[in-house]
Amino acid sequence: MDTTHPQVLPEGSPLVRFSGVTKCYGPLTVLDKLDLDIAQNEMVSIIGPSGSGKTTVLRVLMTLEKINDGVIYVDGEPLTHMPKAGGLTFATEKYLHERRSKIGMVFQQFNLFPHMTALQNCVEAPMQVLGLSREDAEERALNLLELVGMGDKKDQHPTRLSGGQQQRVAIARALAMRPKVMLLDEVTSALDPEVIGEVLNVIRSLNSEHNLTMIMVTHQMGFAREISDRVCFFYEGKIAEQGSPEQLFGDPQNERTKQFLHAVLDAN
Amino acid sequence: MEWRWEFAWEILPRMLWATGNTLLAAGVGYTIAVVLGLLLMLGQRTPYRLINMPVRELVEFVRSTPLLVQLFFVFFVAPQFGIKLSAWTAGMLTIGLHFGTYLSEVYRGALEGVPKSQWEACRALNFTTGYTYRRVILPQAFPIALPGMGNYLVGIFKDTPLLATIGVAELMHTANALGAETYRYLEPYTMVGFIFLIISLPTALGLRRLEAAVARAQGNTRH
Amino acid sequence: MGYWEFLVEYLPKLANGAVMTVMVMVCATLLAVAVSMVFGLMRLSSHFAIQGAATVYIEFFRGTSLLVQLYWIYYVLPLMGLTLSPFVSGVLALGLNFGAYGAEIVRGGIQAVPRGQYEAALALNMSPFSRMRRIIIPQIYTIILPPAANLTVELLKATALVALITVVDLMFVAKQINATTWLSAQVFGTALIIYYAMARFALIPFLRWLELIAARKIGKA
Amino acid sequence: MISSFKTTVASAIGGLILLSSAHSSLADELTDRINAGDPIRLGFATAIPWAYPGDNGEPLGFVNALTLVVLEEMGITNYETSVNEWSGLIPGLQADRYDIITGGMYILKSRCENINFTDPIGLFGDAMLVPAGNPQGIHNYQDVIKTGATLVTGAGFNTVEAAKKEGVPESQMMLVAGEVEILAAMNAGRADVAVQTFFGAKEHVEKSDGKYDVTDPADMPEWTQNWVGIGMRKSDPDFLAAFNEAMAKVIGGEKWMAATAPYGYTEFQLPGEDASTEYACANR
Repeated sequence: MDTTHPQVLPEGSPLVRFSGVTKCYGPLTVLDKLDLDIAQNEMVSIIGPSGSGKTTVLRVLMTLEKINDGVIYVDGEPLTHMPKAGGLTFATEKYLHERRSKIGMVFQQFNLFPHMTALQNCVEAPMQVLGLSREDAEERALNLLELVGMGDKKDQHPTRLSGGQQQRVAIARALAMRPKVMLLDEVTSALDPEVIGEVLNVIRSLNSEHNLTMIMVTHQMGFAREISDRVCFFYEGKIAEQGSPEQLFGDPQNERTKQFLHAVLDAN
Repeated sequence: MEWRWEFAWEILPRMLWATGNTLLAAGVGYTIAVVLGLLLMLGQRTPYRLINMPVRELVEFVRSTPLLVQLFFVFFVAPQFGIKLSAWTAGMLTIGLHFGTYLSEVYRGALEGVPKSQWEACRALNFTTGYTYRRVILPQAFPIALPGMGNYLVGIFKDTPLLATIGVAELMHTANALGAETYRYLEPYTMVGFIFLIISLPTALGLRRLEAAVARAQGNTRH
Repeated sequence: MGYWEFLVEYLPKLANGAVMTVMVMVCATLLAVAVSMVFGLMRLSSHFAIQGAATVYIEFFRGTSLLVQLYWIYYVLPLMGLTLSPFVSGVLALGLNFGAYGAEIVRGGIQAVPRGQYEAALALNMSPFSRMRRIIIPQIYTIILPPAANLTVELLKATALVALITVVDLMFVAKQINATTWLSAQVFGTALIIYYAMARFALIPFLRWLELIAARKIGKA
Repeated sequence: MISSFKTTVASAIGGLILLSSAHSSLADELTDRINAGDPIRLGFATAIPWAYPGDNGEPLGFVNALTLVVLEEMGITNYETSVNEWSGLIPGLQADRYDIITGGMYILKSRCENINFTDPIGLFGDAMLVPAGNPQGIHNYQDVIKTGATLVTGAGFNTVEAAKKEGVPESQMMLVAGEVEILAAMNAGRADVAVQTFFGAKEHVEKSDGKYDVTDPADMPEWTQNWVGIGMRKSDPDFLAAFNEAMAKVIGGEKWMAATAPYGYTEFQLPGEDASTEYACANR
């Protein structure tokens, strides 16, 4: 039972709030009392060395992993926990199921369903989870496939698609759920260099034209700088430094940030 | 001793009738194995140690001991505990359990063969567990399980002759009886061999085709 | 008769049978390994006749039942003038049958060695024979040992069939004790436990140890 | 020089061949082998009290016991045993896996076509093994047909032929591997009645503490009364003759009766003066 965290956040609070979130794998602490707010329509990039906990931020928010301590709020109400007798207790699967659709995620390895076509991949969840009719779900899916430039490949199975095409379908699949917040987990890391651009273009247009709230873990420093409202630099499970892209890339204050940026920018 | 065609021709009807029994035994035994295998697999996957440990041990034990000894055990021991089973029932249950343990491993391997990331994708799309199994995991696990399931279908067919030792009147039993009656073993045993070959070769070939067809239908030339 | 008295009286006899089971098992395994290697390599031959012969052999022995093969060797071969002792008949049937399955494992193992390894060996101008012996075969051990281990456990179980052709193995002794004492639960239960112990605590650890050695040789462990 | 050497060798080899063939024509192969000091191999199945193996494979049962008496009379004390399924006894003999069948086989026409039998060692009948009190009132094959009961017997037993001749439909018959499996099938309720030798049935009654009764062998058809002989290969007629000669000296004698008494064999089982294998082969 947790009574240190409120059962609801006051009106006007940010869309997503991490409040003292700790996540351990055995003896290893990957998130260490993390506090992080994401505002409506904000585009936040998370950067940092591997093992710094940046992907874990997305995985715990998607409820793929349970957290050990702290609370994550979405839309003013707790996500990882639920109210009980004046305090908070860990959420049941039923409670999670009622709220998880507010969040969408795109994976590094796409994770498309190989036995379904591109269209079926996008139709499945809206029909099953949101209860849309087939016509509505297909219309929505087709629009999104058009949006990501995959309309003509809607009847292809994933194995027939290139990595970039698969990732664009995966983006459409996540969007079809109309999530309040989109999580992008190193979406270009598994792609060949020549197709990275097509995926970035999709994200770029989503950001500029559709005003989505997005949290993006990325190694594409240039892209993060171009597109983000805010950039967080993670180090050892904590935010070592955050700020606007200009500030973080142009005038980093933290030693770790400087070292990291040197290393990756030199390599590029 | 020379091969006598007229003798072979004479015993052919009885051999064919017994072949029917062999196929029936294999079919019934396999059906039991498919269902039992599923139960054993689920038993091993439950989070309760009180269930999954004994089931795991049972599967290990049955898998590593000879079917022939198991048949004798059931045949001789069950009556001592007042369990009266016909030779057919005893045989079907034993062979079903034996191959059920194999199939439970096939199922387990197939489920584990579906990448963990598929589970995560389903969670990200907010599918329920039941729906995830039904629409995403099982359709992908099935083609993985199919070759193993096919192998054990042919396997159970080829192990049915062991049922002769406890008096199930299948093909081998009939060949034994014919040999004992006529003192001619060349024709009955050779015919048993060829009948097995004639049935198992096309079956194996058909199963390979089926695997390919399923893989194609799933748009899935597996990585 | 309590179980303890039963064990005191009959365990030595069952143990004698188990020794015969081990002998059948060892001889049959050696034969099966030889058969697997020969037919596995033949199966990969580019020569039509050699490959065809191997395919016929493998499909024949995998397509008919072991018990049928055993009875055929034991009862029918003598009619053609070749009488083999029960032990030799049993070892032969087991070795030939399991060799057919093993040949497919050997073939799969060789095919699983990456194409680049052949090409690299070719680029070093190695002869086909030394390509196989020096480069490919050492690499296949780690690939074929796990499935071969499963097959070996199956072979141990299959040795029980030789009791049906009068080889005095564990199963045969169990049947004999049952015939005179009717202590069926004790005798067949004990036989099952002995088979289980042989597989779980002797054969499988030994095979795992072999796998470990093979992995070490290739620097994977 | 050289050519004369060749001639010598050739004639020597020729002489050897002649010698050996001349030698082998003196007696059959088995006699030769026994004379050379090889052990005689006894083949039998597990059929208590007829013939069955002891813990170390030693030949027990009255057929084995009286065979050993005859062999001793012949001066043969060196023997080995081979324990088989009943239905494998004749093929095993033909495959030269052993030299004589001491399983206690009835001398039947179909068997005579495949192997030789010694003179009869006794006259025996079959009987039905039924649940205690014989609730269905089964005494012979006709009763089996009438009641529709399931009849169990052993594969390769004479009773299979007998039941068929008496008209028992195949659907009512269950064939198992041997005596042991017959009792198991009865215990498991897989069969209502078993048919086997009177001796075998009696043994089973004793083993089952009154769960079963054995019917009167006199209720069985007269023609199923059978003479038992020791089976031998057709290619060993000399050994057969020698065996018969030795047996004639000891049959019914003190040694014979003493050796078989522990298994329940009495003078009533003796074959009788006019019993002959030829008659049995022609009429059974």
